[in-house]
Amino acid sequence: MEAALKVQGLAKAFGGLTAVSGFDLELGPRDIQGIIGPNGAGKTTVFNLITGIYRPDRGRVSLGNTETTRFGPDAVARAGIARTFQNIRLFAQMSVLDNIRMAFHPGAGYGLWWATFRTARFREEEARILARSLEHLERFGLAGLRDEAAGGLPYGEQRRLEIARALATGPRVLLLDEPAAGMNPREVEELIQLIRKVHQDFPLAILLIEHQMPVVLQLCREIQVLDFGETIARGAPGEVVRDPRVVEAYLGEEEARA
Amino acid sequence: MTKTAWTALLPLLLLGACKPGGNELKIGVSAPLTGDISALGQSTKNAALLAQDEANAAGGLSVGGKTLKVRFVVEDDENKPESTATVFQKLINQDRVVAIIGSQSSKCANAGAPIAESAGIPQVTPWATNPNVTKGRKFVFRACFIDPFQGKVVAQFAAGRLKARTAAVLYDIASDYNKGIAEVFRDEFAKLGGTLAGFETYNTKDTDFSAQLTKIKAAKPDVLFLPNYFNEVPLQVQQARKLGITAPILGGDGWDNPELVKLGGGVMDGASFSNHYSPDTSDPGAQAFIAKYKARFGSVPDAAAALTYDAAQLLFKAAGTAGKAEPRALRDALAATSGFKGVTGTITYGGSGDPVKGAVMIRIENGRFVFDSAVNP
Amino acid sequence: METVVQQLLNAAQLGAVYALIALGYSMVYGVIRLINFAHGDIFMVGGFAGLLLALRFTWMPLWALMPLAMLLTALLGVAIERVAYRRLRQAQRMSLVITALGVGIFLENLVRLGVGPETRQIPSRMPTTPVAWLQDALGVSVTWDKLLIIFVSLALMALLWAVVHRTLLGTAMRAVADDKDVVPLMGVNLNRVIAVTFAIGSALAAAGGVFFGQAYSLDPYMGIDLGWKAFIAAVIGGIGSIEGAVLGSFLLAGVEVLTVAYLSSNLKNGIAFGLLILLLLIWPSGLLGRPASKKV
Amino acid sequence: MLAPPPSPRAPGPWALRGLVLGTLALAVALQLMTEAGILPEVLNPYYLHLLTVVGMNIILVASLNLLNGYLGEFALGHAGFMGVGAYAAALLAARVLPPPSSLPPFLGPLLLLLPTLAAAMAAAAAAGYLVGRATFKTVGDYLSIITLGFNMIIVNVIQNIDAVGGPRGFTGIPRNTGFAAVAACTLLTLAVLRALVQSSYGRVWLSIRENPLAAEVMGVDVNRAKLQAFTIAAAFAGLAGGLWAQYQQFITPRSFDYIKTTEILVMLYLGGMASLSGSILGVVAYTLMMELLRNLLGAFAPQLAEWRMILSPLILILVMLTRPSGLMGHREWRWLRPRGRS
Amino acid sequence: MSLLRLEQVSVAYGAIRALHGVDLEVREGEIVSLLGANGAGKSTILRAVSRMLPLQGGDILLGGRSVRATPAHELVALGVAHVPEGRGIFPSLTVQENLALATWTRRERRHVEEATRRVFRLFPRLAERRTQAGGTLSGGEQQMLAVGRALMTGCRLLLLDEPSMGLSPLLVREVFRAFQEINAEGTTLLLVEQNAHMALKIAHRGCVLENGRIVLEGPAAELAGHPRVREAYLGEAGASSPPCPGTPGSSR
Repeated sequence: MEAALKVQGLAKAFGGLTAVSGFDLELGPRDIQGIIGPNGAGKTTVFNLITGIYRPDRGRVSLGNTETTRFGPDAVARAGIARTFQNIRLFAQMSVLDNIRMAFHPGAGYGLWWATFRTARFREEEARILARSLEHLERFGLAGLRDEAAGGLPYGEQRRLEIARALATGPRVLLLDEPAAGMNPREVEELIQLIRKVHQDFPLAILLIEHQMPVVLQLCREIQVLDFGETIARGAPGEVVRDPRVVEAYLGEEEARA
Repeated sequence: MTKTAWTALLPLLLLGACKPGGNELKIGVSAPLTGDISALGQSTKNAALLAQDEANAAGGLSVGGKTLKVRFVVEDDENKPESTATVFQKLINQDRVVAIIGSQSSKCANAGAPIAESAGIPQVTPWATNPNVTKGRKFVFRACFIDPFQGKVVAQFAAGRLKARTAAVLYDIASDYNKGIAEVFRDEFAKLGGTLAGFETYNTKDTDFSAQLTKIKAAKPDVLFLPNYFNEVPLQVQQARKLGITAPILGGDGWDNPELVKLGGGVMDGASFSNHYSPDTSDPGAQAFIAKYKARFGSVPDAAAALTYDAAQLLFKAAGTAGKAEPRALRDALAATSGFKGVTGTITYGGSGDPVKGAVMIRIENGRFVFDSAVNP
Repeated sequence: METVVQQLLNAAQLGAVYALIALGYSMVYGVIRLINFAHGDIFMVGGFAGLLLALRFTWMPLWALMPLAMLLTALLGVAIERVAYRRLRQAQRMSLVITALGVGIFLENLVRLGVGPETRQIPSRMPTTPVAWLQDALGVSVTWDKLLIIFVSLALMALLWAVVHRTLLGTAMRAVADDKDVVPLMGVNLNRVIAVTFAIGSALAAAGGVFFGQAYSLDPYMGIDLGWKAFIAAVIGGIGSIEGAVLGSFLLAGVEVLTVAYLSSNLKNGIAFGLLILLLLIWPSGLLGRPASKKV
Repeated sequence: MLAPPPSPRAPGPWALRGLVLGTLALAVALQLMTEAGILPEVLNPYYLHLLTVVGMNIILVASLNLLNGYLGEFALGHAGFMGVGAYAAALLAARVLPPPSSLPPFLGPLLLLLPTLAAAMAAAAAAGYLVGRATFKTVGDYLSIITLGFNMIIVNVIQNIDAVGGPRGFTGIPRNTGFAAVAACTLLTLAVLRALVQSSYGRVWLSIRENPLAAEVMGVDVNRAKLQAFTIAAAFAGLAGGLWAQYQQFITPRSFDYIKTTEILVMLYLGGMASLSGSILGVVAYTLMMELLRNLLGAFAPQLAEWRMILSPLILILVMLTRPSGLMGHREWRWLRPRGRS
Repeated sequence: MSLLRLEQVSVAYGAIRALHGVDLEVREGEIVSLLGANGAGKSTILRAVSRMLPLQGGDILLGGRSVRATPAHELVALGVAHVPEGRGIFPSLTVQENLALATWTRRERRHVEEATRRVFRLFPRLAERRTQAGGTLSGGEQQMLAVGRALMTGCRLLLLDEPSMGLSPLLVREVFRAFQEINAEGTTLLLVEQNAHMALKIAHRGCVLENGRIVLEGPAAELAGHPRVREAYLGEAGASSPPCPGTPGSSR
């Protein structure tokens, strides 16, 4: 089985400070994996390196057969990697519908001239985008909010919209950065269900960063633990949480027992 | 709500719209009342009011057997071409003036001219010296001489009277007036056998000229020509003297304003400039104007005021000869003007809107403008 | 050689005045992210305040006149903030910019109407005698007033730097720049800190105005161009940074003066701004500005 | 709890035929009326002039809205683009093409107008493209300075070209435009801009304003989108410049300096950002304010004519204090709103 | 003795009502935890208390005195400190400067020195990072700085908004241990927290908010055993019961 996303020896330093060193990852086409670790361990930096927001100092990232190491964020996205952010980044003043429609822009089959003159081709494409966006919203239970400003939605719905928007780009790999941050256990439970459903319905692999252990334990096939930019443990979640190094650096005694 | 508010306000726009009065000579004045040369706009307005009140105090003008009261409508053109266009449209179509005085700067006069021309309303600009303003136009006149003539006068003065072999020029490149004179001076001075030691520029509103003057100083010219406006020249002269430039300094009619010596103080002494008229003039009519202006506004009238006053008198006279307050007749009468004696000299229109007119050179002595010599074309 | 030194000296004097204006721009921008387009006009009012004081109290020495003009202008700055800006602090940034433009036009025309449209000069209270030893050493014209302008400006800037970086008030100002909503939770009166910032910025501009009125001249519309220049200087240096504003000002003045001296006075603006754009292409956030990092 | 969602509809056809034909018909009718001397009789030429100026300003403001409203930048060089267009059109009209007097009376101006306006748009678009490229690395106020600097460079360069009159200005431009042509151009500009902002491109511009990084990870090439916006906005500014030159028949470089830029900005923010209705309203309100003041002062207190420039900024400040998001805010008039929405 | 009392407090954001007549009492020396879903109004209560939001109705009494009309910055002098959601540290200021700014209302040398010592004892890591800019700290250190800074005001009442957000499990415990210590030293705590386990573990009393109203109130241990709380906020058992209103994902 060929990996959907393959990361080898990824490294990045800011100034003299090593943020990530030698990060490896092999994510199967339908895999779910997780990254955990203390604050400042370099988890989000890994995401930023994969999605092209930062240029790695060393290492390579490939998506299927395409090497995306030197791609900019937009090219990475078009290649098929979508992501969400730790602090939700919606287009706050745009409507829920337009947030989704945005995602179809790279695939819109019309150019500026067609838009200027509103040709038949433009109208067909717009109709297609609209239909697909509505379908997508329906799927995530957001159709009723289509004309609301995204910034005005309750927190949980903003999270959901952000995930829906990422999926609208039709990715092969979805990166979720602390999707459960600021949620209570009940909301976390619902999020887990949502991610499960996404994984069932869409043909993609998921990589997530999370502090809430239930999410990691229930969803991930494999996790790795980062500390000071280095992987200190990797494996099935159940085993990893018992690793003494992980307990010391990240979980603490209590959580490991629980 | 807003909609109703606007509809309520709209009729107000129409307030000023009235048909030309039967017993009124209505003349528009477009002046830079605000903006960078608003000092000049002020003297324009003053002179126009003086001419209006004078005429009305004498009972009005006798035109074709009727006595007409004079009314000036003064509008602010902000010294911007766009605003001048609007002002001209308003004066012509809303106030229904029969003639327009203005605008003062060449760029504004130029923006107004096509409108006056196509509406068939005579326009007399008192102060715009750019040759293009009147070129090819039938309805556009001016009360002043044009830049090339003035440049020539100063070049001759430098080469002849001052016996200068080398000259340097510092002028505002962003201003049409300054650039025009500077270039004519350069060409004329070369024709007269002189050499140009420096031809430096700055931009309107610059206040620090030390870089250019330092360069000029190194070139050691016999004279320094500053064809710039009165509000900038003292600064330039101060900075030049401070840097140790001792050459005599020359200027053009842009210098003519009492502010020049007020601002510059002693450093202006010994400098000379070309002008439309000299307050030293022995002409009794001019002296009367100067006295009245001084009495009412407390300062010696500058060239812009004198020229505005002359433009007004030109129109009054034309109305008298035409016998009716009608634009076309006024225009024809204006074009036929010959030997009109104004404050700034004798004006004759020889087929174009540019008067055949002399210039004077003025010397500054102890803070006073002193007549030096007259130059006639 | 002498000309180079002379030109650099010219640039230093011009740069000092730019810097006094640019600092106010930068400070106000730093605390409330407002490009205060009225700042150039506050500078102009400061100059006229100095002029009126100098005309009214002919006996007053410069060291008394200047602080008084600064005080009056500071009050004006505070009043403008109170009346025209405070209500819009939470509104979108651009409505504040337009209000500031409006305030600027209002001030220009008010002064024009109140004091008159003429160009004026503050009767100099500075010794204009040459500095003999320096002139001999450098072989160029150096007058005391020039040195005074440069040094007093630098001293004011140093004082400002000390206030901002060494006092609790300065800490509060920088905190407002970071996150003004949290500042009240520290027990700090936000409105007062902002008012003080406007006061300091306006006072510095007034100092610039008083110098400018003596070294050059004053007219009601002069604030527009100088304001823009100072704004550009502040941005070049890295807007929001005190050191940046000073550096940017001297740099802009230097580029302007040297362009005129050695390249072309005709294309001064073209070349000067071309260079500045080039500079921004190399340092996209100004020389000392915080880089606009992609914070994720 | 929520109203049922409006039935999804595809965007309606831009009345391409309808609008173009309608606009042309209107222009022809207006032009005929002008030629026949009817229009000036019906409408005072002063008002007609104001309407013409309003039209040209709407083109300027609406196109700047693309950059400052939709893309969310703070561009300060719009008058520079306008100047490029104005000079390009002026050069072509006055130096290259035959004078209108040598052409048939009605068709002549139109024949001259098309190539000159096309040249104006192309020249300005090229300038916009260059500026857009130069702004790739910078954002925010640093980007503003680049656009402002460009504006100053343009003015300075024109001042140094004697062939176009330098600072003395470009005289002798034939008058090829009037109210009719300006009205037609304004309508077409609004139609095109409306079509664009309601297309995928418009959504991309808005998304960059809202969150450039998020837009990027959605696959948007931010630089390309910026470049498109700059080029289009500049092209329309050039169109306004081309109209301006051939309407006023005289242009000077300083008419296109940052003072003009700030005037466009004031009208833009007065109306409201990211709203085409706001752009229209802003221009109309500003023009009306200035002319009302002129007329009211002229009628009641002619000696206070200078007060106009004191009162108008006060009114402006008051409006901004009471309507901080501009007169329209972000709203749109019905006829400018996208179709297929509730 | 009651330190803080909310009487029928109502707050609205624009047209949207966030609190509907909330009554709440916090006694001197207590730790009180506010539980509830996102958007239930927990943070709004804290913001209303620290006067960051205007009241629509009701009153807030601090030590029996109404602070309805007191501006936010004066409340600090009365002994209320608020650690806002997202920490709200000043990223360009150093750790030292962040701490110093909080002594704005109490600049006596003795207080400043004592408070600094206390903060550095509670969070030794801040002492190490003294001259580092706040923005360069890790998430956990920033949270410590935010709490430490609040303590510098010399507060009697500390309002904490989601202190565990974005922190790793180990850090969460470290921070909560510090809260207990702070409380033991005599400071009253009002805590908003999604992590109901932790929140109820250290609290004396708890309140449950739903849709801007308090629906349950009682000793922490009792609440932790209450079926409704166990199901909705501790994520245990009973998926069969209807979802709570206001919970995201509940279809409406």
